[in-house]
This record gives sequence, structure tokens and C-alpha cells, in this order.
Amino acid sequence: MDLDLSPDQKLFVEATRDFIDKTMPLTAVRELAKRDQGFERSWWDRGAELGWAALLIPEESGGGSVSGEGLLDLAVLAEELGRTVAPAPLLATNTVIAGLLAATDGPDHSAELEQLAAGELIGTWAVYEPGSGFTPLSPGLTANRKGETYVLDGVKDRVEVADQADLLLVTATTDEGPTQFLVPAATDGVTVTPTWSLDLVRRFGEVRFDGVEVGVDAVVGRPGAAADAVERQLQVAVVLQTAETVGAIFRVFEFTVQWAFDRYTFGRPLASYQALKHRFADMKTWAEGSAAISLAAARAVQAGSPEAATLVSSAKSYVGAKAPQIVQDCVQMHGGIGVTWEHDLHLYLRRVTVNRAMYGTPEEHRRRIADLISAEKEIA
Amino acid sequence: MDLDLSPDQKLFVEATRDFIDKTMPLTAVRELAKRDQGFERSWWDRGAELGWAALLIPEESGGGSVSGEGLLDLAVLAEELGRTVAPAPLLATNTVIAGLLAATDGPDHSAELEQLAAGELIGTWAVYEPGSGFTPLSPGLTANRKGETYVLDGVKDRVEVADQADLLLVTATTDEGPTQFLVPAATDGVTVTPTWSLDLVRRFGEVRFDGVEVGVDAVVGRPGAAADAVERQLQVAVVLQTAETVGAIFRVFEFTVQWAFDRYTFGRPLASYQALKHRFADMKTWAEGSAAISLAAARAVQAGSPEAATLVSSAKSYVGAKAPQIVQDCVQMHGGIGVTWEHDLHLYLRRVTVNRAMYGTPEEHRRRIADLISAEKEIA
Amino acid sequence: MSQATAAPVTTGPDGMETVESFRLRARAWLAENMPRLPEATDDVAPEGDDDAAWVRARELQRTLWDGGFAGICYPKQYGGLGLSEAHQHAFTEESLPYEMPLLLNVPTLSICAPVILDMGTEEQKLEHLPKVLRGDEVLVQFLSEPSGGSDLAGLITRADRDGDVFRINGAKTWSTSAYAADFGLCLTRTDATVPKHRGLTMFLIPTKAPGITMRRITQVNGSTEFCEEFFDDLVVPASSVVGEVNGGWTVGSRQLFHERTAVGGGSPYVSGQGARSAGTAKLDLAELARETGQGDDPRVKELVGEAYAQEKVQEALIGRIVSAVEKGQFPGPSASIIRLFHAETDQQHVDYEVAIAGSAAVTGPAGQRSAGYAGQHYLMRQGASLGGGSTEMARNIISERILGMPREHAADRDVPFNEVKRGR
Amino acid sequence: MSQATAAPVTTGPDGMETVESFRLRARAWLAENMPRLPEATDDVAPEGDDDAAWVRARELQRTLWDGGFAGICYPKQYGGLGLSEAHQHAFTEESLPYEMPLLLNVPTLSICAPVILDMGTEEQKLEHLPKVLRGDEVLVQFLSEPSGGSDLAGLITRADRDGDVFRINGAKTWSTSAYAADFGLCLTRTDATVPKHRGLTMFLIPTKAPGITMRRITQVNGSTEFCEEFFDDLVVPASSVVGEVNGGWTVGSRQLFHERTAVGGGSPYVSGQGARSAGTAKLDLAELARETGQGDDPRVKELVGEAYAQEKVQEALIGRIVSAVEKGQFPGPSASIIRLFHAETDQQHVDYEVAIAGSAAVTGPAGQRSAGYAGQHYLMRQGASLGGGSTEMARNIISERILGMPREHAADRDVPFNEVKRGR
Repeated sequence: MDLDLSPDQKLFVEATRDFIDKTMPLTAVRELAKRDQGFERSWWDRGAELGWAALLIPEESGGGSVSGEGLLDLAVLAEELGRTVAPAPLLATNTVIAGLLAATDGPDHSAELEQLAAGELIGTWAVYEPGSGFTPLSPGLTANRKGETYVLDGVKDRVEVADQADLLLVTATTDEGPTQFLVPAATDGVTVTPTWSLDLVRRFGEVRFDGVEVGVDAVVGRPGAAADAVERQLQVAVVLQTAETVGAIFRVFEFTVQWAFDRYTFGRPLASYQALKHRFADMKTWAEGSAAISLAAARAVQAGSPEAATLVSSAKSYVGAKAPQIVQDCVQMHGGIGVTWEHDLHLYLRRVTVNRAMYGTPEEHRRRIADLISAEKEIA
Repeated sequence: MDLDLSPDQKLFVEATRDFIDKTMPLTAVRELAKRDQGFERSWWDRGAELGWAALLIPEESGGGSVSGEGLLDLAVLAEELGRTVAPAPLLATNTVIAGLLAATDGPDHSAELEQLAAGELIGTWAVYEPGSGFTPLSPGLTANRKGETYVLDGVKDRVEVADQADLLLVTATTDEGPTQFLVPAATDGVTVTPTWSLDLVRRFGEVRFDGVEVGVDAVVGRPGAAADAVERQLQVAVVLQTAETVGAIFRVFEFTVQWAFDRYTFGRPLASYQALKHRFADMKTWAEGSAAISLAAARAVQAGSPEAATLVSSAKSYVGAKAPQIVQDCVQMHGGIGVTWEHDLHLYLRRVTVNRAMYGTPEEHRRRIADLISAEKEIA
Repeated sequence: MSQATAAPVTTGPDGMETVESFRLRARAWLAENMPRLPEATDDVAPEGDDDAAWVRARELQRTLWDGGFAGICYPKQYGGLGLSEAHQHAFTEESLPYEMPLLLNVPTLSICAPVILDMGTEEQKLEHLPKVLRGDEVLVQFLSEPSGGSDLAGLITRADRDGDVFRINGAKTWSTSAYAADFGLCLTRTDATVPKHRGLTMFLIPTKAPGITMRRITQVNGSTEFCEEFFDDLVVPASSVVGEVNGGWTVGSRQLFHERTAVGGGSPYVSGQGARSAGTAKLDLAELARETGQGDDPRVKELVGEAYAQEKVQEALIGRIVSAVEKGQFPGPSASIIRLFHAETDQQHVDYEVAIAGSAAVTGPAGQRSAGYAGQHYLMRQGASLGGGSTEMARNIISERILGMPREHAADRDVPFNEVKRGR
Repeated sequence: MSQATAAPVTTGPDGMETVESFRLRARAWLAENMPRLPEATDDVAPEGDDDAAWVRARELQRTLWDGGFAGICYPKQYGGLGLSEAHQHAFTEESLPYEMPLLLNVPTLSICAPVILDMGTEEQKLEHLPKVLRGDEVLVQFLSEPSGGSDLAGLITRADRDGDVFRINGAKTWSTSAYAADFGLCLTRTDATVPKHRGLTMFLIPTKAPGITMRRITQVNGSTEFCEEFFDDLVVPASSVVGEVNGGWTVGSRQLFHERTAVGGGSPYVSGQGARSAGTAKLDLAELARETGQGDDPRVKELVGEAYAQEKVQEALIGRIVSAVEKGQFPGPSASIIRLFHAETDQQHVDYEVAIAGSAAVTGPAGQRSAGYAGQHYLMRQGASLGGGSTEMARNIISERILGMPREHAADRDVPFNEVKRGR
């Protein structure tokens, strides 16, 4: 909901919308809901051809953005996908890309980066562990050095698009401290089990690592020094997630306003009842606030601003909490039809509820903000 | 807001209302706000003549209730006082009385009990300590046994009606554990300092104990065994507090509804606007819920039900949180005049805000509920 | 099944069995005759998918009937016990550990049958009420319409008189468990030339009659408990009118009163108490906190305690309002207060489920019990503020009919129905 | 006072000084000329009780004027700098560590003077604007009336033409700082025989003229910043009309626009930014948490983080809306969005102050700094949803004028004002 898109970005939005309208309308999403996998690989290939996994990558490394600010372009794209709750592994793959780009002081991963950018590989971040919240820097999964290899043991869950991912960016604890590894999903000892998901097409899975051996060149960045890349990955993930959510709530709000004009009760349109009008006014205000903070966070991350961490968590705190509230209120405005399977509202409700929960809940991000500002004070 | 008062209780309400109308209208409360002390002792004497400090005490000990259920009578009275934000030390004195009656296995305090009942003495519970929340069973104030005396050292604050209290019921830590002492305010080493209070007539103070010597007969109940009496005192305090709050919100709601009928804007009464009507409907619902739970808690405490502890905390959790919200919404309905000194709304807002905070905040009582039900589960 | 003879019957001065005596008898009888509730399972089958559950519910109700514990507050002449709400309440409390025919509570026992009791002809009462109490007849409401919403009286399903019969044409929706029912209370328009409330008639119609086509509605949580019905020249006799011809609004209003009371949890006509199926039962928040390793987290404890308090308030409020309405201390529309409170309580609970479950609410092992339900429940969050009359209508009723505030402008008031403006 | 000559001026291609150049110049000049903010004190004197503060504010504004930093967005011909909002924003950021004439921001600099700029005659602009920017003239709004409320256009203060002059009779209220002002924008009724919006006229009147009696209103927190005024045959010349006679609503609407923008925090006409006095400044919640020993409590951390996020959203939202309105992407009434958001942010903050402070919010050492303010702030909680147009009006505006929903029925629409029904 950037009101000041460049002409190139506007063309990009139009092309994206056109592609999605043709290839991934809500009816297609509903079809995919019945399948084992939430999207077809060939569809993601076409997205990759449109640059969906290349926007963060510098031109010299085979990437290229629309506006020169790749993350902002990605956010625009995420918003468009949010408008139709499309199933793309946009966040998953680009978060891995962001991590690889952030950690340039370790083994070379440019080959994988190229394949990710081309859509040949799908990446995902394996960061959650069973029974824990979002605590990326204290993984229980261990990686023990044995000569020129590491042996990984542990379990990750809530791994996005686990069933289709080729590359897992895994947070692990080594003797040196928190370390990330890039592990092909096909490696011996890696077992992926799909899990139930509230979203109909965005799937998650559990990934077990039983004595998984990887070379030292699987390390991303330096051993024990994962913190900066992890922070970067979190920021990129939340920027894309809130942008997608904003796209979803604006779309839901649009068709709910229209419904309020069209639907009559007691001889008057719903839109004429003050109690409902006031709730629409609140929703409009919250939606604009969501768009504003989501964009502010994206800009700060794009610019590498020192405020990026708190703005990203502010965006998640606000958008993560308000979006489900807005969609539920839109369900209320629709009445009974709003809770039927055949109405599209629940597709959006599922998506924003998943987005509320993943990569830190609003509550987790609020505590993070408190920690960040208290750390700032101590430095100052 | 008991809808099923007995005929005797109805007469009691009428007599109380009559007495308050004549002696403590809001204009009198405003006058008292300017004075050093929040009420006149002679006025409390008259209240005591009407039995305000005798309702909990059995007839054979010089007391007497209206209905045979003294706590329910007291709750009815508290509600009436809440309707005019009267300044009586009803809760303070009766909480001490409840504590003395609960701890019958220690030294004899029947003389003090009689004087409290007669209004000759005013009592208060000194339970809070600087820098702490409501943690009555872990006092920092110490009482060290020296032969036939105890020496008390420590500080209490947020002591209700400290400036006028004659008897302090003090929670202390002894070698045996948490112990309560009944200490005359005039004892050497006791220093009372009035503190600022949000309520204009309900005053609080800090009480310092510097090597205060009291006899072993000052103990209430057995040393180290204060827990039961403390629980009883808390239950009685919260029952009276929520009853008073319910009286206040019903009165505020009444005159705000009337205002909505009388006040016109854009040629229509406020009461005709749906957005406002819906807020009145919410307030009505919350007020009825407050009345219902407050009465349910009072009945459970009166009956000594095993549910009393959780119901009391449920009442505080709900009424403590909803009452300020209702009064603030009533301020909103009044518009600008609602935040002026000359309008009576703020007298009520101060009272319910104080009541929200004292003897455990809603948040503290919610955590207490969680602890209580988890303890129940362990037993079961 | 044995009649409960173990405990003796003690009667009060009014000749009615005392509540305590009734409670003790019920306790003994329940222990002997009703199956205890099974332990909670991981089964997440959504409501309405298991038709065997209906057979079971009818059997359980029959057991109650045979034991002399069916229809506690129904009059004796129609097969009930003619006892007070206090008896009902005592029985409900005693019944909590047992399997009860909860599926029959809404709408059969607590809404439809009470309407027949209040407004039906003597023939209708004698014909249907004993069957209902025996578990032989399940009833349903045909009220809402696809084009409807809150404006019930604006319905367009027509019933045209044709000699001794009426011919019904139109469509109804949101009829709970209609697929399992035998008869339905169907509100229709019999005169479109008068303002909307004055041209309605209520019928009690057989649900399996030719001319009715039924379709089950799938809800977002997979539940198919609601149905949609299409009436195509359904023919019913004039004797199936409940109340007066063109007096249907009076009957419907009574029905709404019973519905609000039932949805709020205050109906005296139920058999037992509880959620209709495991999948929709509220999660125990304290348990959820422990399961997710947050039992000692103060922020989670606050949510647990607050939700517990809210439920205690709800219980107390229901008691207060139901008693006050019964005694005439409060006006009848006060039932809307408990209806509104129910929605607040339910929605707060599901919000806290989601907040406590965190990311476990949205993905996890298939069929996982606690945390995963949270997300599922959240999809149906608005059910509590939609079903049984929206909370918006409840707020209108409270402000207008309890507080006496001016009524909302209705563009269709006093306008002949066939001249009222309708949306797209 | 020295003109800031230290930093060089760099101009852009449009001939205007670049923002960065302006910022550097401002930074240097502020450091040299403006007093740094004193450390926070325990002084809780409520607003408006200290008239010396007004003398001080006028002096500070004069310092800005002398330094060439007054009226950054005001046109040059009326004493301003004629620069952009970006310049204003840069200056505001640089000014935060310094004492600024914040008392002049509302309503003088951000509401009244902009109205004169938009709607005044050339004479009025030349007469008043330079004085305002120099700190010589303080302005006030005479809009609300004791019988009024949200229905501003329903006002009853009359201005009757009498040859070359008008005679004003009536009463106004809620005029911020009127006791310290020199002139006021006073909206009056000049024709009661036409519907309400068409019979209004705006005057710019001297506040010390005979015929005006002023009384200060005490608010619940002890503040006396608002006044009430009684006009008893106040005589003003026709040249003091702002806009057209009977065209006062147009002027008033413009005034409301500036007010909403200012209250929401988006005005480009201010001198500095911040709360007007220490007693009303928001408490730092993280600090309050530490002071009350709850710095590590997860539940308190959540409140701290949430309130912080809310403020960041507010900042971002103001930027978004102000820019969009300026560029014509959003309609003007969108200012109501930031007005509404301001209230939500403010009220959440004070609620969290009270929640964190706990019982320390309601009693404690006299004059205690943090925790005790919480209770005081709570008394004025609704100020944020009342002052500057109620949030109810904001919600009407958003739904009707942004979303295009049908307007609320107004019983006084198109009715001659003297036939409109009024309450008791």
C-alpha cells in the first residue's frame, strides 16, 4: 500500500496482478487446497521467471530489482500475493536468500543462490523447534564438528513449505555458539513430515535431523556468528509477512464495504447503520495504520536503518494483532455467510491468523521491543 | 444490586439512603475534599450507631446483622455508600473486625472488637509495603520476639484511613512465619504520614514502625498462622470494595442515560444515535455482570463456600476492570463537561480507579485465580 | 432401565418434591442408568458429521424418559415433570459427569418445543410434546432466509392459501441439524400487502415431506450441522398453523425469546449442559498453558484467570437475569443481555486460546488435541455473535427495549411489504 | 541573538534551500540560541496555572523570529520562510532537545493563523500573521458553546448587524488558553431563519474588548487551560468578518480541518513538538516498569512493547496521511483518521500507565513523579477522544466522507434554525 510507487513499480504491480488473476485466482487456491502440495512447482518456476526470487540479489550475482530497492519491490509483490492468498514460497525462499547474502564471510554459497534465484531450488528457514516459541538464537538442535564435517542432531518444526523445499537453512548450536547451516533436504538422515496447517495452501512440516553429516562448507557465515544473519532473516521475513497481510486485509475490507452497500436490512443498506459505520471507520483506521507501519518497516530494513529492528517488531506487533481482528469484524459484517466454506473470507482469515503466529507472535515481538529499547538505553 | 432483598434489608437500604442523603450528599463530599481529613469522626459515630461496624459481629458479642447474613448486609450498605462516593472507613474497619473474628485461637481481642463495633475505635489493615504489589503473606516488616514482647520494624504504605485509624492490623514476619498484630496507632515508634490520594476523600498513608514494642497479647491468632485470617480479610475487603464499586457504576450509568435523553445534537437526542445506543447496551451488560458476580462472591463468602476464594477474585478481576471502563465511557457520553471539576463524574472515576488498584489489582487477582485452580487440580 | 427407587421422595409444603430430594434421587438414578462421559479423545470430527450421534441422542433421551427425568420443567399433562427451575438446575449439575442427549437441547428442547408449549393448539401440544420428551421427535427452526440477515420479519418465503391447505414456496437457511429433524417451525409470508410484521404465519411442517429439498452447509471448520432448504409447492394442512394466520410474528417473537435464552445458557428446558461435540468444546486454558510449557508464565496466568473470571460472571449473570425475568423484576428482552454476554465470553476465550497456543495454533501434528483446536476455533469465532440473532440486534434490543432509547429508523416501517426497497 | 551565519546555505535546482542545508543551519543556530530543555522535574503544576509560561513562550517565538526560523511553512509575504514540510520536519527534529514555544502551537500557530492565511482578507493577513510569527499575538478559537457538543453548526451565539458594526451576544466555552490570547476566531449566527449551516459568520475579535467576560474552567486534573466566555453586546466592526457574512461554515470547516490535523500531530505550522507541560507528558512506560521493579516482568514488557509499537504506527500513519492529502491521493477528511488514531494511542498509553503502576497510581508520596501521574492522567483519559472534535464525529466523517456511506439522519437538515428541536 505504498502510495508513491515508481512508474516501474506500478508496471510491476500490474504485471503481477495480471499474472495472478490468470494463474492463481481464488478458485485455483481452492483447488490446490485439496491437493497434497499447496502449489505446483511449475507455477513457482513462472514466478521465478518474473524475478520473484531475484529481487534481493545484486545484478552482478544474477539478480535484479525493479526499483533499485529490492526489498521494497518484494514487499509490493507480497502484498499482491496477499490479495489472493496465493501459496508462493516467496517468504521462505527470499528469507534464505537474505541470510546467504548477509553472511558473506563464510563458505561460498553463490551456486545455491543462483539456483534459488532461478527457481530451480526452493529454500526455507528451519528455525522453530518443538515445544518452543520463536527463540532463533538458542537452538536445541546441535551440530558437532568431526574433522571436516558437522553432524546435526535435532528436530525442527513449523518449517514453512517443508514438503517442497530443496534447501534448509538450519539454526544449530555448535561449540562456537549459534551457527547456521545450508542443508539439502535430500541429505541422508533428514526426514520431513508434513503437519496439519490452518492455511489451506501454505503448508508446514516437521524436519528431523538424525546424525546428518554435512561438510564444513555447509556453514553459512562463520561458526558461532549467526546472530547478524538471523536478525536480517527475521527482518526480511516479517517485512514480507506484514506486507502480505496488508494486501489481504485491504482486499477483504474492499469487498466487505461493497457488501455493506449492497446488502439491505429493514429496508436500508447495512452501510447506513451508524453502529456499523463506526466499525468500518475503525477498520479503515487500523488498515491504514497497518499499511503505514508495514511500509515504514520495509523502508527501514531496505535502508539498513538502526531503527529497523524496532520498526519491524512494531509492524508485527500491530499488523499481527489488528489484521485478524479486522477480518473477524468483516466476517461479522457478512453475517452467517461469512462462516461458510463457500465464502472466501475464511481463506483470508486462515492466512492472517497464520501470519499472526509465525516468525514471532505479536506478544513475542512486544517483549523483543522492550528488550531492544532497554538495551539501547544501557548503551546510551 | 441484590434484586431479592428481604423486607428488613429493604428498610435498611431506605434508612441508609435517607441518612446519606441528609448527611453526605455529593456537596458534602466536595466540602470534605478540601479538609485535612476525609470525613468527620462524629459522622462515623452516627454510622456506627446505625450498626455499620456491628453487622459482622455475632449478637452475643455485641453485634447484630439485619438479615442474619451480616456480610450481605454490609455489601448492601457498601453499595449505598458507593452511590454517593461517601468517605466512610467501612471497608477498613470491617476488614479488621473480620480478621479478629477469624482468628479466635489467639489472645483475646474482644474489648477492641466491642470498641470497633461501637465506632469508638477505627481500624485499618496495614498490609502493603513500599515497592511491592499485594503480597500479604510475605511481609518485609519483621516482628522479633523478646521475652513477652515483640519488636516491630518496617514500613507499610497504602494504608487506608491511616490518618484517622486507632488500631492497625499489621502483617509481619516472625520466626514462626506470617503473623498479624493488632497495634494501637498511638504506640511509641509508630509514625503515620499522609500520602497523596487520587480519591478526594478516601485517604491513605504510610506507617513506619521503628522498634515498636507490643506485648505478645497483640498477636492476632497464633504466631505464624496468619494465612487463614488474611484470606478472610482479603475476601471481606474485596466483597465490600466491589459492592461499593457496583453502587458507583449504577449511579453513574443512571444519570448518564438520563443525559443521553436530555441532550440534543443535530436536532436529535444523543440516545437516538445507534453508535451510542450500542455502547449503552454494552455498559448495561457489563454493569449487570458486575452486579451479578459481586453478589455471587458476597454470597459465597457469607456461606463460607469452597468457591469463595475464586469467586472473590473473579469479582475483582471483572468489576475492577470494567468499572473504570464504564465510567470513562460515561465521561465520553457527556463530552467536555465530563472532564470538568464541577461535574460529579470525576468523583466516581476517582473512587472506582482507587478500588481497581487496592487490595490486589485485577491483574493480581487473575494470577491468583490461576494459582488457585492449579492448586485445586493438584489436590484433585 | 429401572425407575429410580433407591432414594426416597420428600415433598415440600406445596406438595412438590423438594429440590434436595430430587437431587439425591437424580444422583442415584444417573449413576445407575446413564453412561459416564468417556475420557476426552483426539477425535476432531466436526459437528453434524456423525449421524449416529443423533440415534444415540434419541436413545439417551428415551432413557431419561423411562427413568422419569425427562422434561423437568414441562407440564405433566404433556409428559413433563412439572417441577421448578431449581429442580432443573440441580439435575443439570448432577448430570455433568454423564453422557446426555445434548444434541437435542438446541433447538428441539429449549426453543421449538417451548414455542409449541406457549403458542400451539392443545392438539399440537398433545401430539408433539410427549414425543419430543421421549426422544421420538426432533424439531428444527425454519426461520432465516438466504436473502435475510437480521431482518427476520423481512422474509420472502410465501405460503398461499389454497382451499383447506397452504402451498409453501421459497428457501430457508441456517436451520441447525435440519437433516436430523422430523418437524420444523417454518415462518412464512401469507400477506405481502400489509407491513411486514402483519403478514406472517408460522407452520409446523414435516421435514421429510415431498416438496422440500435439503442441502447441508459446510462451515469453515468443516462442520455441516446447518442446512439450507428449498420449498417447492410444499402442501400443508391449515391445522399445521401455529398461532393465528397472519399472527406469525407473535409466535416468532416468542421463539426468539427462547432462542436468546437458550443461546445465553439460561433455558430451563434442557437435558444436561455442555458443548454438543468435542471439536467445538472450549479448550481448558490452564491445561493449554501447561501443555505449551507456560504454566508459570505470569502473562499466561493472567489470561487464564481472566477467562475463568469471565465464565464465573457469565454463570452469575445468567442466574440473575433468568430469575429477574421470571419474577417480573426485569422485562423479557433482558434475555438479550445474556445473549450478548455469551458472545463476549466465547470470543474472549477463543482469543486467549490463540494467544496462549501461539504458533502451535496454526500448525502442528495432524489431529493434535489442544493447541491445534485453537486455530480451528478461531475460524468460527464470530459464530458466537451471529448464531441466535446477531449481537448487533441484541444491542439494539437492550438499548431500545430495556433502556427505552428511540428505535432505529426502519425504512420499511408501516410500508406494505411489497413496496419495501431491497438490496442487490 | 545572532543570525545563524555559521553554516552555509545550499540551494536546490528550484532555488529553495535544500533540506539538508536548512537542517545543518538550524542545528547550529539552535545550539547557539535556544535554551536546552531542563531535566525533568517533579513539578506537577497543571497546565495553564503558570502565566509566566506564556511570557516565556512569546519570548522564545521572538527568538525564532529574530533568528530567521519562525513560520517555516508560512509564505514569505506574511513573515514566514515559504519553505516545505520537509524543512519543517527537519527543524522539528533538530529542535527536540531545546525549549520551544510549545504553548503557541495549539491553537495559535497550527489552527487559527492557518485559517487567517486560507480565508482572511489581505489586510487581516498582513495585520495579524507577522505579529503571530513574532510572538506578539496569541490567537484563540471561540467555537464550542455550553449547549453545544458535537453539533458545532447548531451554535446559538448571535451577531446582529447594526449599521457598520455587529453586536455579539451569547457564550462560548472550551477555548484553549483564551485568558492568554489577544484575538479570537468567533463563529456566530447571523441568520436564524435559514438552515443552520447557512446562517453563520466568523469574526476575528479582540479578547480584551469590553463586553467580554471570561471565566477559567477547572478540569479534573486541576488544569485551568480552558475558558468560558460571555458576550454581552460586544461591538465589532464589519471589517473583522473572516470570509463572507453567512459564509462562516466554510471558514469553520477549514478551521476544523486544521484542528484535526493539529490534534492528530500532522500540522506543518508548529514551532517544535511535544507536550505543553510536564504534568501532561506521557510517562515513559519502560522507565515506569523499572521504577516499579517490573523491568523484567514479561507481562509488563508486552505492554511496554505494544505501546511503543503503537507510537511508531502513529508516526508512520501521520506521515502517510499528511503526504497523501497533500498530493491529492486521499480526500481532505482523511485527517480524521489521524485524529482517531491519536485518541487510540493516547488512551492505550494511559491505560498501560495505570496497569503498570498498579496501586502506586492511586496513592503515594505527594508529588511523586512517575507512578502517581498515571492516576492523574487517567482522570483526563477521555480528553484525547473529546478535544478537537469527538472521536464519534471522526468516525462519522471517515465512514461518510471517505468510505462514502450514507449520512446520519439529521433532524435539523434543511430546517430553518429557529424551528429546530433542542433538548432540555
